[in-house]
Amino acid sequence: MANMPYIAAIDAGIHQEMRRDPSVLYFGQNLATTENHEFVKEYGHNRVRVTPISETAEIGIAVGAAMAGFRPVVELYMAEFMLVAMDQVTNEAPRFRYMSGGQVKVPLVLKAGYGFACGWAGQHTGTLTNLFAGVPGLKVVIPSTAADAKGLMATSIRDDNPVVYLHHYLLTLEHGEVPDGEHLVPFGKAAIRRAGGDVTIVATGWTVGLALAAAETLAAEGIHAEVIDPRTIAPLDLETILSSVEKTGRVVLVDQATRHASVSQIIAADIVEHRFSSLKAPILQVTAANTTIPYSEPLEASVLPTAAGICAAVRKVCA
Amino acid sequence: MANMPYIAAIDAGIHQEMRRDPSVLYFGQNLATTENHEFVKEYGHNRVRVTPISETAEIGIAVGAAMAGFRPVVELYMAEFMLVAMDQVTNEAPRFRYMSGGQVKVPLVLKAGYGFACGWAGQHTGTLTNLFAGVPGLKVVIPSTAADAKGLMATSIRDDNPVVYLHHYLLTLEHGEVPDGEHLVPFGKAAIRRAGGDVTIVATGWTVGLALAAAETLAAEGIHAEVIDPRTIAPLDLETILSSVEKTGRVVLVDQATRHASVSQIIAADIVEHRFSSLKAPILQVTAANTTIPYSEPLEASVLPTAAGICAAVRKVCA
Amino acid sequence: MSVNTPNAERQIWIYTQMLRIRTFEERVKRTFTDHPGVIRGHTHLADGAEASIVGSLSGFKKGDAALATYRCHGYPLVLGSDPKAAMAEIYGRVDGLCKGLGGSMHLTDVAHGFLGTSGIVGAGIPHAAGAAWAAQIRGKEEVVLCFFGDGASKQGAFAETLNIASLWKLPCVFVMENNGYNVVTTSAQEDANAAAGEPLSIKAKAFAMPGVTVDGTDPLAVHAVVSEAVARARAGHGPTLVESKVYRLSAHGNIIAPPGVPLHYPEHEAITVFGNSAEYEAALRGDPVPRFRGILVQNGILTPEHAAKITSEVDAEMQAAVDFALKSPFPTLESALQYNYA
Amino acid sequence: MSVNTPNAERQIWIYTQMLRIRTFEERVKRTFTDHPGVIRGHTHLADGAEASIVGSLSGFKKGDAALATYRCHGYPLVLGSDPKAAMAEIYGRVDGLCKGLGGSMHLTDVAHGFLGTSGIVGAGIPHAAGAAWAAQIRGKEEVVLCFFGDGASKQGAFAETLNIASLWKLPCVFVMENNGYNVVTTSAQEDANAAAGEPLSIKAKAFAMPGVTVDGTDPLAVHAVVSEAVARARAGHGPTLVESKVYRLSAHGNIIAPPGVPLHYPEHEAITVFGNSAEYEAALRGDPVPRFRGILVQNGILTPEHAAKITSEVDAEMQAAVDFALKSPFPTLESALQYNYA
Ligand SMILES: Cc1ncc(C[n+]2csc(CCOP(=O)(O)OP(=O)(O)O)c2C)c(N)n1
Ligand SMILES: Cc1ncc(C[n+]2csc(CCOP(=O)(O)OP(=O)(O)O)c2C)c(N)n1
Ligand SMILES: [Mg+2]
Ligand SMILES: [Mg+2]
Repeated sequence: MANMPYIAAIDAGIHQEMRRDPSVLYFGQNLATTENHEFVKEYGHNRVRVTPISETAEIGIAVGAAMAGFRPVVELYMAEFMLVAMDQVTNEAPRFRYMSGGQVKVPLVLKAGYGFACGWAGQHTGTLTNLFAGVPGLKVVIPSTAADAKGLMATSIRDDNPVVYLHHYLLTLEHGEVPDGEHLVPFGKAAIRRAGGDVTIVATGWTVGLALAAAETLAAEGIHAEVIDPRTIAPLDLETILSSVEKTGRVVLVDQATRHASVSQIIAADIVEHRFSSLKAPILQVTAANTTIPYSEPLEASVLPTAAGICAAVRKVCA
Repeated sequence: MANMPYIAAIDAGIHQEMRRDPSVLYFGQNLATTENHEFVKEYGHNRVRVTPISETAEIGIAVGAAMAGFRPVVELYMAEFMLVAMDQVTNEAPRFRYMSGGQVKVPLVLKAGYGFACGWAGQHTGTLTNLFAGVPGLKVVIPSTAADAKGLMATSIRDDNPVVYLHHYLLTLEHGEVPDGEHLVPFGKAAIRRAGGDVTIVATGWTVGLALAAAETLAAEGIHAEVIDPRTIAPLDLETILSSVEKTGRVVLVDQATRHASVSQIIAADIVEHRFSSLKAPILQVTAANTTIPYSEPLEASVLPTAAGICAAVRKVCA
Repeated sequence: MSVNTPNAERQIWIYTQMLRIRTFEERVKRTFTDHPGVIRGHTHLADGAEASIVGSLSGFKKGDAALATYRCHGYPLVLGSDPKAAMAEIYGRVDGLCKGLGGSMHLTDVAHGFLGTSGIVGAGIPHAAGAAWAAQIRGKEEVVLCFFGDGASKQGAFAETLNIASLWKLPCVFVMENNGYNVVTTSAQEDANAAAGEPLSIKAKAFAMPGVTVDGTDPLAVHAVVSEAVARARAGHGPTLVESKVYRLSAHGNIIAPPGVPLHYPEHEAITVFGNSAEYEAALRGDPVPRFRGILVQNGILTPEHAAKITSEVDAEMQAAVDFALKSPFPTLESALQYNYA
Repeated sequence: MSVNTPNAERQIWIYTQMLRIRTFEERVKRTFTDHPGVIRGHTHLADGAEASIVGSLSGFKKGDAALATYRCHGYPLVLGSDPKAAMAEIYGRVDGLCKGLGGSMHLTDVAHGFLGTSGIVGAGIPHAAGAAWAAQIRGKEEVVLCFFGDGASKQGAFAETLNIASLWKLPCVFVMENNGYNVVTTSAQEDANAAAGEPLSIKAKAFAMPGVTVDGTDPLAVHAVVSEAVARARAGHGPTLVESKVYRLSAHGNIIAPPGVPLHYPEHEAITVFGNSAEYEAALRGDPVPRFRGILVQNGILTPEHAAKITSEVDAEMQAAVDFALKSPFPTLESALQYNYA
């Protein structure tokens, strides 16, 4: 175990796979521009390359290289930058295996940060998770801890399908214990971050911390929350969530996205179809306000989900 | 009233607004290539233009023209073609008013067909509604009748915000009575396509027809379904849906999209938060199977929602 | 003619492949009338472009790859795909190249180097570059041929990709099949170079890449230009943009209509939209398939008897493809859910 | 020098505007140390590009429009925006140009013709073309100036837009500020033309559009080139691509860090990444602001006393902007939800 920040753990995951598998490629903008770049030094320019600001070509090249037998990891920095290349992400990468009747596979990782709500204003702070969550053929990973950041990256690279790996920018410097050596975290297996029997809170990414803080506050009031972090939203570990709901009967879902663009609504809809009879109260969602993110600090804070908001929602469903 | 096909009604809506307002522009690929084109003849090449296959520029130009005082309507043909320009659709058009503190408005209409499940296979048959539904600043319109096709197009053009107008390709030749003269259908006002007290079915686009067929079958069994067509999904007329749920307590949601990419999940999540106490049964969703659309005819049919599937779901919630 | 002019046997091979594409696609087109409902969705024919396709692929080696667009019937036939499997795919049958899941717009035959086809304009261009990067890393002097239309060069993906391909010296040849139209729009209506009377290959200047324009109706001219580009790519000197000028002899595709409306191929847009029958008829007179046959006969490479024999063999081959495809069963419903994930 | 060389008074105006941009941005930069936490997110400075900005805008007329990128502080100051409001925006205050909702990357001042700024590379280029279409329809000989970086020319939006602008003869001037870098990547690492030693203005050939390269550190040279392009656009002859070569004298932007980490401007990437202080220092020696002042003094257009007076006036103006912005209150929380819909 080593204590390291989330951002270093992501790199550790990439290194782990690049060392064991020469077919793994790593490229994107503004990396590998000198011979001193740590990935260039270790893997060389054949496998590690800087690109122009050309996301459509970058991701499209990844698709082609993947079809031709490689495992590209594309560094995209911010999830919004994928929007100029959404066709490649959602209508090319995940379609080719299917449309070819299984002749090709398209193993690639699109690594992008999201949710950077700290003054980046209207175009750089989105929580775009749900754009990808419903696309057949695509997997979507959202690590919330350093250990998962490493293990899910490694699993993403080994997976034979296109994976959107969304790391949370606000967690960049959060430290955590990360297993040394080979570390893989399975897809489709939620983590129960805190056990509890009174209410189920599902949260992802940065909001996991808010949910845990809320759970701490609530515990002092005698409400014991179970906090579940799905870790991958496609595939989604509905089973773990539904088991918890069977036990608690009460649900609060937390999402940094705006409500109608949230993953929490996916989960709410699944719960009310599959465990209606367990439910004792409305399923409440604690999401961002329905707005573009404002630049000004107090405004930005006011439109995001908070631990206090989660507490209030939990108190409501537990009333 | 004139009886006309859906596709003609859309054009009628564009004509209505182009005649009354010289600031309305109409452009896109493969239109207006000769002087005989009906829009060119009436409005001239200043306002009606053919473009190259350049969706990013097309939509970006619409954003710029809108900020500069015009009301562009962009013909995009298929919703998938917006994917190459998603940044312009979701991160430019709906952001500029906000980020400028209200200095500009961006009135434009992105007209695109969707859901063309008749052998168009993996990349052209998507039901991409939910990609747009959750974006603050963007409105999303999905007419299911010829009358609405005209009236909602006219309202889209008059609206001062960017509007994604999604017409359903399978409805192209469906005829309907369309009001002559000025016709506007308000946003955020659902249509109750059939009244009923036993179960609420919410459906959009082509699936409205499936829902009505199912309702007919069910009526013969003594189950009276209320069929609601939201018509616009942003804004969403939750009120009408919730009122119906209060009455019926039972809900089936129909969507041509795959489940985790559906608008039905948005509605399910809203209902279970706001009318939990009215619910007597799980909310079931009838959606497409979680798959890229296959080319082969029987396979294609097998992965789409059907009237029989809706009946089965209704019988389940009414059991 | 250059040193690498194909010999007589190879020229006959080229002609035969051209005729195979033409005949295959005539059978596709006839299916709309002979067997209504059997082909659904949108089908795009390559008639008029056969010389360009075959000339481009005539230097293809094992290990090379080709990628194309929705207008993709011709390439795999040349590369060795079974026309039975190609037709079965277009008919949506289980014996299709893609098991009936892809259809006409998405023919793929990896075993024969035909890697994949996107129906989104321009989207396949970076895929080809990616495959070329793979080839570059493997270092076996393999090349990738990337086919796309003139209209596609106005999609951002084109410019983004050609810049990277040039910068990275990728072993890729970009073959733009300029058929003068993007659906019903002429090049001069949508391309600034075309409007200025310039060749579209001039776009290569924005990528510091060689750009060549060639008569795409002459298979030997295409062969000469593309094989030079291929040689350059194999030698590690990077990509070339080839503008191959052809004329599409059918409409863009069959009519677009919802279920219930019988599909068919309308007349060419030059006639239906622009009322310019003269243009279309001139193109028909220059039809590359009979023209190349004429040249071969004139040059004594092909006797009329040999030509007739090729015709009847090809006819039989394509009739067999239709017969096979019609008899092939539909895939099982379970297979609809089978290939979303690897 | 051409007939439209600005007269002495106008040259002093140009110099003053350059100094105003420089001084304003020095105050922005100092805010990170003087008032930690007051500026958040990502801020990009135009130091080194002042001559290009002012030279380009010196022929701006009422009714014209300009659009730029996230590196957008300079333009509105030249066009007449109040630096108080600009600084208040960068500080997230209610008196900001955009009421504190946009911030540094999205300065907008419609009343002064500064229509909007996108933070997404290349995305603003079609917006400018759209505004130019609007101008073309209005027919009042208005033009649109579109500013973007060298890196942006590798985004599909660039190619798509320039083709349409040329085809439609839009009254638009595309000013590419080539500062040699896209963040930490040099042009030769990401641009095939640059790698081949060609000017980036050669890209214009792919759009049948004139392309010119100009020394962007010389405001009179920029003025000459851009005003010719503007005249061409006003006359209805269409767009021009101007490559204006500058050197950015600060790092790409302030450091990127999560909340809690104090933000600051690191040294330029030439030094921190490439260890190339010589390059950076040469650029510093060519700093366009003191250089232009030197030329004006040398030419007798500006006396040292006049120059000093301008400096102190500009200092005072920008100090007042900081003072004002610091005192301006934060917007009310309600305003966060106010402008999503018109
Ligand atoms: C991004 C995108 N926009 C629009 C379309 C619709 N479309 C399909 S084919 C086509 C014309 C393409 O023209 P060209 O590239 O010249 O190829 P051709 O069909 O002439 O061979 C268009 C506009 C599409 N498939 N993808
Ligand atoms: C589509 C997109 N990709 C990546 C980025 C991240 N990014 C912001 S500025 C920048 C560099 C742009 O370089 P250039 O166009 O030369 O402008 P400069 O910053 O040098 O003025 C990058 C890569 C972005 N904002 N948008
Ligand atoms: Mg074409
Ligand atoms: Mg730059």
